[in-house]
Amino acid sequence: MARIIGGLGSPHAPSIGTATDKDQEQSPEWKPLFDGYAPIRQWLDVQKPDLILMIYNDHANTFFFDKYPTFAISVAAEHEIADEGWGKRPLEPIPGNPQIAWQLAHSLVDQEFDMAVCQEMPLDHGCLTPMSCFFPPAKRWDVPLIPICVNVLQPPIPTAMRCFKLGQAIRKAVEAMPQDLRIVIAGTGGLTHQLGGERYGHTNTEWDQKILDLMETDPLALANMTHQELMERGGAEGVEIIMWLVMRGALSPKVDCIHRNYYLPMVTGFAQVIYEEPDNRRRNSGDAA
Amino acid sequence: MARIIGGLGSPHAPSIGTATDKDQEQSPEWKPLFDGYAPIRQWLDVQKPDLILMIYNDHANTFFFDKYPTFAISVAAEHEIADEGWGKRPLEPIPGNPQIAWQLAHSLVDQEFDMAVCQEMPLDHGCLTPMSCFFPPAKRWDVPLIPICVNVLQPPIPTAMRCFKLGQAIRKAVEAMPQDLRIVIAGTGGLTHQLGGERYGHTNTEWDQKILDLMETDPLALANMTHQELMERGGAEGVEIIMWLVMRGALSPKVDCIHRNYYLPMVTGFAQVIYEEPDNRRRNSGDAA
Amino acid sequence: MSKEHPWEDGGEILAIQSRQIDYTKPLPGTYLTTGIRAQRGYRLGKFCMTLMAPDNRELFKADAEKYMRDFGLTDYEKELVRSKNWNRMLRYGVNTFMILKLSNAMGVSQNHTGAGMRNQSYEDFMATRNSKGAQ
Amino acid sequence: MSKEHPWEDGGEILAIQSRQIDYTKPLPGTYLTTGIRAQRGYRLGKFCMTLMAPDNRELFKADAEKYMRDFGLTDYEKELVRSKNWNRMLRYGVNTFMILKLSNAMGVSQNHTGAGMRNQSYEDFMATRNSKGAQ
Ligand SMILES: [Fe+3]
Ligand SMILES: [Fe+3]
Repeated sequence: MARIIGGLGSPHAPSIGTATDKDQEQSPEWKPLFDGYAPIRQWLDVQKPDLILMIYNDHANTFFFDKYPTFAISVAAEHEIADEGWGKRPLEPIPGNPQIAWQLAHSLVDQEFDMAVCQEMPLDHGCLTPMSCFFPPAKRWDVPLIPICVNVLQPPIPTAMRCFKLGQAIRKAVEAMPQDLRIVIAGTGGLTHQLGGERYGHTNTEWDQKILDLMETDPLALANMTHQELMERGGAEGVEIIMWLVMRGALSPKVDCIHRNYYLPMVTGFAQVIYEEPDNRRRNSGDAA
Repeated sequence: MARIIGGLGSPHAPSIGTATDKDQEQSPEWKPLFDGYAPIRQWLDVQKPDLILMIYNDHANTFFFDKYPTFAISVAAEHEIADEGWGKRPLEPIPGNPQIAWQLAHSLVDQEFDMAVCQEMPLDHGCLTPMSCFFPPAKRWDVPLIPICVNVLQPPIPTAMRCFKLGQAIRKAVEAMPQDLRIVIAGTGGLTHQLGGERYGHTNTEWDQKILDLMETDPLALANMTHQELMERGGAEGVEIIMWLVMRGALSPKVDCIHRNYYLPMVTGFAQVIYEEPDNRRRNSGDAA
Repeated sequence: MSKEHPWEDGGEILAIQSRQIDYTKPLPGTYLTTGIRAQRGYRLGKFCMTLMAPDNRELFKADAEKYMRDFGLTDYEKELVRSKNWNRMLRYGVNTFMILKLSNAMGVSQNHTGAGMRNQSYEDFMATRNSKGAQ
Repeated sequence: MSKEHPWEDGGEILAIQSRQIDYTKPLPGTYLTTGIRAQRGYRLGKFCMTLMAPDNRELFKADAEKYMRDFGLTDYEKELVRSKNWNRMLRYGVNTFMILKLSNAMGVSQNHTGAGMRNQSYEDFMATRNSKGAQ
């Protein structure tokens, strides 16, 4: 049986990808962020998952408002690197897993999630930044990727609760798969930021810490918040944390938070987490039968 | 308050549009079909609705499988005529109603329907055939259109029940609108047909009549059927009747079927219906206060 | 069954579990494009889509071989197009509505395409219909 | 308030009812693009999207006026682009992420764009940040 072994949280700002590509991960300004990826890289190294489900948002690079989906899933065998207007990142295309992705798409649509199903999905920084942070050059691309894209760009965007339920539906779908797969799900984006209007650069560290507390121990409190509340506290783009709720919804009510990091250098509250499934911890420590 | 005054059912085969454009509506072969539109044209003439919600499917003319949505709604001010590969039909672009459409999109996404929201949606025969049948040349285009597109082309397609629930959500959305609007909703496509494989040309009149009975009096019986059952009886493309279920879901449990027509000339069971809302009948006959 | 092309005999089982469609019991004479079949047929389907543009149809009609080569079809795919064997295309993974764009560009009407899929002559197929005019 | 362009002062109320966002109480300094605002800004947003292609950026840099004319921007839209007044563009209905494509093509970095939106000099804006390097 396939199962989800844990969830990751990660920012996805394009500046982080640039720091990686320019070999600045250890510069004084970036070190506090990339130190937060060390435990994630190590955990992935030990866990060796078979697949990453990446919950991310496009920033009008793959989709435009002529036809903007609420939720989209890639069933592609390979994902091109998108050119966002400043040249492609020097990354190889990232392999997908069509067989699992088609199964997932069927299961989600059967469960009344109205996914756009994509046989081609070039990826922008929303997905590429976390991928290049999770997997340093020597590890690219050992683990295939299924990207799931969420509209956070232009209302109407899905409610926080709908995102949490999507996570629950993903877990159901995974647990019905006969294959013996160990899957990691990642939520990306946020935390606090706003990139448009006089309120550009709004930050809120207190709220960011509260998000991280609730995400771990009481995600339904977040899922019950309106976009208005989330945007008021966390900025217009801070609403991206609904993508973390998809990840959280796919995990057990009680998770082991084995890593949490926070850094706010410029305009965005960057946070990383590892939530391990209790079941996975038991198996690894030999407690399970 | 806005309200839905009734539902229409209509086939959407491209050959019907061609017959209209070639002035063959009264030819011996086509008359039995177009006679079925006479009561619809008359009803629309009398009712003078403010808006048509058209539930239709694209046939890979507006969307391709690179990014195929399960449900899409147009918020465009105007809809171009698509060129499907044999030249555009000689029709003017069809006006939309962006204000109502954006409101509808917000309400549907709030109600957990994951719509793709489209600011440009060229229309193919799935929508154009019923539009040109509902509105003869002198009436084009008096009534604006909001097209809602359903994937019936490539699985995973939405369940029949999901489509019925979409109709219910549309009704809720409409009834929450403060504007005084009288809205007609139309389901299109079907009935029995299959256009691919050795089973090309499969027809099933008995099943078509049963669909029409159930659609009127027991739509949940249809909504509970699997795609497999629908395709087995009605052919692979016969699954299009899930779009009629969206229309039916938007109406009252009990409707007045004031028109029903059936004709099977070649490969598709063509059916037309008018389901009037009981409330609307009462108002018009002067029974209502 | 062709070992090299296991989909050719039409008995391919798609590895998808669904509450809606039992992919282990495919409807006879019916080839739903999804899963591995949709993946396999994607390039050829995209090729068919290009034939919606009038200029492309002219190029295709003028020199089909060059047009197919320029698009980058595989030899197998080129052969499929040449064969006008619509059912083989469906089994390969080309969606019905892509095939109708291709057959249109090849000058074959929908019901001729359908008769071919049924392995019938056009006349024999039309004899099974209620009305020959309303097509 | 400009009568001709009622959105200019930023107090525009979008006629949308939603459980999620109270459009009658817009967040200060925040312009969500949806409804009539998204409709109004659509053409200019599409224009910004063309600037993702390197060739188009070169054309735009070489002769912005010609590029805007060829695309078919209105006089008002051309003036908006020339003004580099990002907040006015947001109010008009251009989504933040479209604006970042335009400002990039105009050689303005994200944080310079942001400082402009805040009506601050770049230096004043940077002085409010924790780390100047990680941008
Ligand atoms: Fe983002
Ligand atoms: Fe159809």
